Amino acid sequence: MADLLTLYGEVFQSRFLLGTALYSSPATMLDSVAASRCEIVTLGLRRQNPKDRDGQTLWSAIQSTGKRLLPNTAGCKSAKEAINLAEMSREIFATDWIKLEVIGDDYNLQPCPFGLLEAAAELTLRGFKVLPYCTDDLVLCQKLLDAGCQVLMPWGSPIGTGLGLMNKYNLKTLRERLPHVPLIVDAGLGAPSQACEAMEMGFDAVLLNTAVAKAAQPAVMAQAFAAAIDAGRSAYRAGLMLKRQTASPSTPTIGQPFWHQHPK
Amino acid sequence: MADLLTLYGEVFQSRFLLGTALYSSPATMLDSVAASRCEIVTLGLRRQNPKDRDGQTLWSAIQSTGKRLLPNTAGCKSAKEAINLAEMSREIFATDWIKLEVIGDDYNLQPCPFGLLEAAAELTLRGFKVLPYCTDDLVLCQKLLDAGCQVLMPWGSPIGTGLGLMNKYNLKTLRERLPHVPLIVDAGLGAPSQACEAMEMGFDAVLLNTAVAKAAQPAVMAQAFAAAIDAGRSAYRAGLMLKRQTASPSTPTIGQPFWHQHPK
Amino acid sequence: MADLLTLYGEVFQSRFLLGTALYSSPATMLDSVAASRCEIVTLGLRRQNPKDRDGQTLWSAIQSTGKRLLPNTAGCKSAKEAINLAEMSREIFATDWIKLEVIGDDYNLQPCPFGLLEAAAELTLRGFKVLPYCTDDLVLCQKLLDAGCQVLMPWGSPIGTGLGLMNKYNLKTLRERLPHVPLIVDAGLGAPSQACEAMEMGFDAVLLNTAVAKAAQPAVMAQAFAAAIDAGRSAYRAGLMLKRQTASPSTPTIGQPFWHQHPK
Amino acid sequence: MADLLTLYGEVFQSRFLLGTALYSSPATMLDSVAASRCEIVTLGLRRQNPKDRDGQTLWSAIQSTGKRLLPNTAGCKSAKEAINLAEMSREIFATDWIKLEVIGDDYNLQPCPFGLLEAAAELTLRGFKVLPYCTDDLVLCQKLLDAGCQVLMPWGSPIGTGLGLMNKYNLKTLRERLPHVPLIVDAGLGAPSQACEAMEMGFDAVLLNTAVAKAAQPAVMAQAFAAAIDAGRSAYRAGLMLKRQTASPSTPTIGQPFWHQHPK
Amino acid sequence: MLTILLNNQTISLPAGSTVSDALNALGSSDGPFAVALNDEFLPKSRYQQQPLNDGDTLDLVAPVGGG
Amino acid sequence: MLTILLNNQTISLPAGSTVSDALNALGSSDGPFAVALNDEFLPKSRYQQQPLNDGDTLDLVAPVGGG
Amino acid sequence: MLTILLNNQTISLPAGSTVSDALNALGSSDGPFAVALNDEFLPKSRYQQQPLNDGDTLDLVAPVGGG
Amino acid sequence: MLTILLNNQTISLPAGSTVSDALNALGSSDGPFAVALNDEFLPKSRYQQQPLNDGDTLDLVAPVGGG
Repeated sequence: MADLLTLYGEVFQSRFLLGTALYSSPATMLDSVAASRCEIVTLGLRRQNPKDRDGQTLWSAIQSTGKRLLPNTAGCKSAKEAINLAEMSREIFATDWIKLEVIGDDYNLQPCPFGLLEAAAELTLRGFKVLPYCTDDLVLCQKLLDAGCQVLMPWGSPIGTGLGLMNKYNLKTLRERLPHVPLIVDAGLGAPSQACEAMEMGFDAVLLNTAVAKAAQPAVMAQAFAAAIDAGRSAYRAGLMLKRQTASPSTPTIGQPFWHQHPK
Repeated sequence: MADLLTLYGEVFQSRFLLGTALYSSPATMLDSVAASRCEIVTLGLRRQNPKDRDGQTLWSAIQSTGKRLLPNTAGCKSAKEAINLAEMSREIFATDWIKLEVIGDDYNLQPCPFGLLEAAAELTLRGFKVLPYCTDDLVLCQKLLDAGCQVLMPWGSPIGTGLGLMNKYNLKTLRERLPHVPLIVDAGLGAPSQACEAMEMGFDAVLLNTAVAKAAQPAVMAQAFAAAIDAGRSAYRAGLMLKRQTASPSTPTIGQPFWHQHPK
Repeated sequence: MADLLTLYGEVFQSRFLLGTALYSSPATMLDSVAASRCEIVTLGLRRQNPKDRDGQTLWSAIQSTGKRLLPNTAGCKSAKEAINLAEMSREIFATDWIKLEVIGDDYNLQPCPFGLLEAAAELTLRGFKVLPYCTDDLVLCQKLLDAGCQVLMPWGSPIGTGLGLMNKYNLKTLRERLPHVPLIVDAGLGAPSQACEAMEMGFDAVLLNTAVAKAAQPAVMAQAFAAAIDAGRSAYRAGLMLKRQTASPSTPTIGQPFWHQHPK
Repeated sequence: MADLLTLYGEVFQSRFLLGTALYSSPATMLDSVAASRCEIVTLGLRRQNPKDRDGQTLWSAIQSTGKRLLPNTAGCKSAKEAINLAEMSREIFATDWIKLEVIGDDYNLQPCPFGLLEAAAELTLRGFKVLPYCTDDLVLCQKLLDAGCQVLMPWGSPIGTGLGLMNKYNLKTLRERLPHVPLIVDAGLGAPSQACEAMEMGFDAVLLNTAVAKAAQPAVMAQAFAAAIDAGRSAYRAGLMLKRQTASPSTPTIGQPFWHQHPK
Repeated sequence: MLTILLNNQTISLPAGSTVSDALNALGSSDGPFAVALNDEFLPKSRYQQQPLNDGDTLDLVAPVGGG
Repeated sequence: MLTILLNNQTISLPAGSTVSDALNALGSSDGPFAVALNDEFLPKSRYQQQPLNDGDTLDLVAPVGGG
Repeated sequence: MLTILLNNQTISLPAGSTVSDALNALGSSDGPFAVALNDEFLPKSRYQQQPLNDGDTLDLVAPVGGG
Repeated sequence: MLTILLNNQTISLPAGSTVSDALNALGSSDGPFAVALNDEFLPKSRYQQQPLNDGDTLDLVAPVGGG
């Protein structure tokens, strides 16, 4: 029986969402997207003269993948900015999906709990399907659900750091307390082992960009993340062994040779 | 170009060595071995009446896999015991490969550096190809190489604990200082993410048993480990991004809308 | 020159704030407060018949210490509850200091960022000196400062767990980004080494209760925390050595005996 | 009742052993030794013309402290070198105590298990009281005890790194399995919180040098370590609270105001 | 007669009772305590004038150990 | 004449110009883009009627790679 | 008669028995197994000539799953 | 004449010199130091009798700070 990911009613086989920024060329981006086997790609909007060739080329490349688009509101610092950029996204990309980012600090680029919640509520009212980039704060997450979000995307660590799962306690708490909500770890992952562990913990999917785009060989890294995410998901479903503090032999101890009870 | 593992002159595509103990049935063991895509399986010797049916059945099952056999000396507490058990293995299995275990403590089942080195030296003289189960102690590892071992198998953590890579500092040191020696992390791994990380650190392969055999679904877990090991290897070769302490945006900041320098 | 802690214009020598709950007896509480050398104690308000003897006894004991009182709003789940309990505190204890707690979740007992900020703003307007029990979220912390708080009390980990400093990245970020704000690590500390590390990281003080009250010998533990907090503060001021990845001898290597350059 | 440390029949109040190298001046060393309240100092031997003024000055300074001397065999790479340097120490310092170092690797400066055991056995036969600088390997530690050592000094991490307690699993195992042996954590500690934690884990004492000598203010740091070591010891004896995974309120929940069961 | 909920206990008082009356009925007119009426803080200065209505909730809190 | 700020660049247009006029002046009447006028999203359907005032800000955004 | 310890079980054999005799008595002359006599490996080629002495220990091992 | 290596420095002494002679030549007959001859500890009591041979190595160590 297939193990599928459902987000806002759409069904996906892949649990890997990939960003399209920071690649050395559109061709490398395309190779990486293909190697990742992802079905959803993120992208953004920036001021450009629409006739700008570079922008057009990348956009054509992204379109050519045929993947589901998940536009973001990266860099927005207030609910108002994010709401307006989301509206612009909807018009351009003809999708009501939005990766909602409201940044609260210029240095750690963390989500602003306040602006994020305000924007999520308003966009939900306007018919958007909001996938908020949020912290691992359980209360914020619960309020985002109350505001109508059906998917949450808590950070692992700050964007672009590669520090992985910074606060496993909070992440485990989210998973335990929100067992039926699709939870996607977004941001901060730097290595496939980290993505694998997130999946072993029961997260539903992983979104990343820098760790692939900034690898020495991005497409190979994309494929590695894809395999590690699958592995982590399988392991979660297959039931990990329990950790023990004391050793326990694998090879049986019964019948160990050379141990004698000599006859008296 | 293929990325192959060479151990004592033999070439392998898989970097996953799997144990054959602790499964609920021979059939489960066979399914797990198949799902793991391993090319080497470990097994042991214990006192048995050769007519014993159970032993025969498992042995036939293991033979039927056609995998390369790596017999162990599990449970031996002295060099003498291990040497004699190795000789018995060579006669039965017609192979001079031996996973050399000399246990120094009944509770943590750790390698005894002294007995291990003594046995490794003697077995090498007798023509064995010794793969020693050792600690992560660099000096011990160097002496095992001096004694003729061409492969080393440092522990991640005590057998059967699932605690993973207990001392990453020592493991990194081994990898850096012994760049050309095949290093296989053996024992203590409990989750695919841990195996993946070992491979990302540059280890050549992973050997485990309990984490697969004691999973709720062993064959699925075997496949998950196989994928995670491949992923970690690919990531190592693809060049992981560098970790950073501060955030860095993925989506470009140039052209961010709504930031205005108003005309005066 | 004295190294003093200034909170809302009051000056303290001790950097240890101690709670008064969970002790096996008022006498044990008094011994612990004395051993801690603290100058500030926290306490709470609960429904009681004022004639209740137990309550009176503990309150008399707390009064007898002569310490500065820091009443809390523990257990409040909304800004409104916390504001009203703060008003009741101010009337009873004749102090405008309040440890502001607005709990957002019944299980992890974490601060609610939204209710906390709302209450902090209102209480500041009403003339309170608010010491908010908050998460390690930088944006929340900045908004609490904007609302008028002059001291912040981020959690180490959930109340009563003893898990220590759960998210060192976030805590370091707070310290770096808010260099002039008194920051008190509040909640989750279970061992003096954790309190010591918080102080080494540059936090200004530590507030705890369970780790002392639930120790086998509370007064001894209080003294241990006091010493560890002093040690951590001294170490912070004395300038910790830099960590290195590679070894470096302490005893000089020049003049090592037995190394010869034999004459030719 | 006093909590004293007994090493080879000698009784000490302090659980802090301090090294005398790497200070910017003899005066700074003396200030640090005084501030540390230590009763044992380590020192070494190097090729010198005995008329050398610098050496004489430092030696006079060390002598002037009146502390118990613990000479080391730092830098020795073989049992033979260490044995001969120990003999030279005994003649010069008129003590049969020796901090035995046999280094197995020039880069991580780790103990050589083989040379160390050989030297420890021989020196014990010659009447020395051997305090071996060893790894955290349980089997090595047991063999050192079998060879006659009555005190063990496992490393925290490589000398001079400040990385702290690198392998807590192994250190805990040592403490549990050798409950009656004085165990001194030696090397690698960089901060008082690390020393405090070692003591909380039940280690008997701490030996360090670089973290004090290389602090910006060595004497202040020495005092900080002394306080942290005392704190950790007290906490160990006072019985640390148990860690919990879930929160638990300190302020009582009974009598929480504003929770109503309205009459119907 | 009016019925109020005092610290989650139902008590009955004569019609026209004030908060002071309720406290006196309880025998709690002094000591370290504070009061909230219908979840709003009520300063001590207002106990005497503040009439109670049927169904009012009164919280009476006093110091306890706290963290 | 009126002066607006288009993507942070000052441009001048004839008085009475609409958003459409501004876009035409830029040569950008088609392609994947969207517009905000004075920081509020402006749907494509309104470009033709929407007059511009002196000092208006116009944001014109188009797709880029994003994370 | 001589008594040996075979896999920690005491068994009795006629005086002058060899390792082969002991294995035959057990009915175990073929199959995947190996033998140690008094804790020293004994190659198959020597089973027939190797005499047993009273008090000898014989280990007979066969394959099991292993980690 | 004989040549020895003292603390890795080559020095020449008259034939028949003892360790004492070498130390005297160095001006180091007292103070806190100890000696190894050819990598073996030489107790103070033997300095006077111990002859030196050509090519001997002599280590002279004194206290330094240590960790």
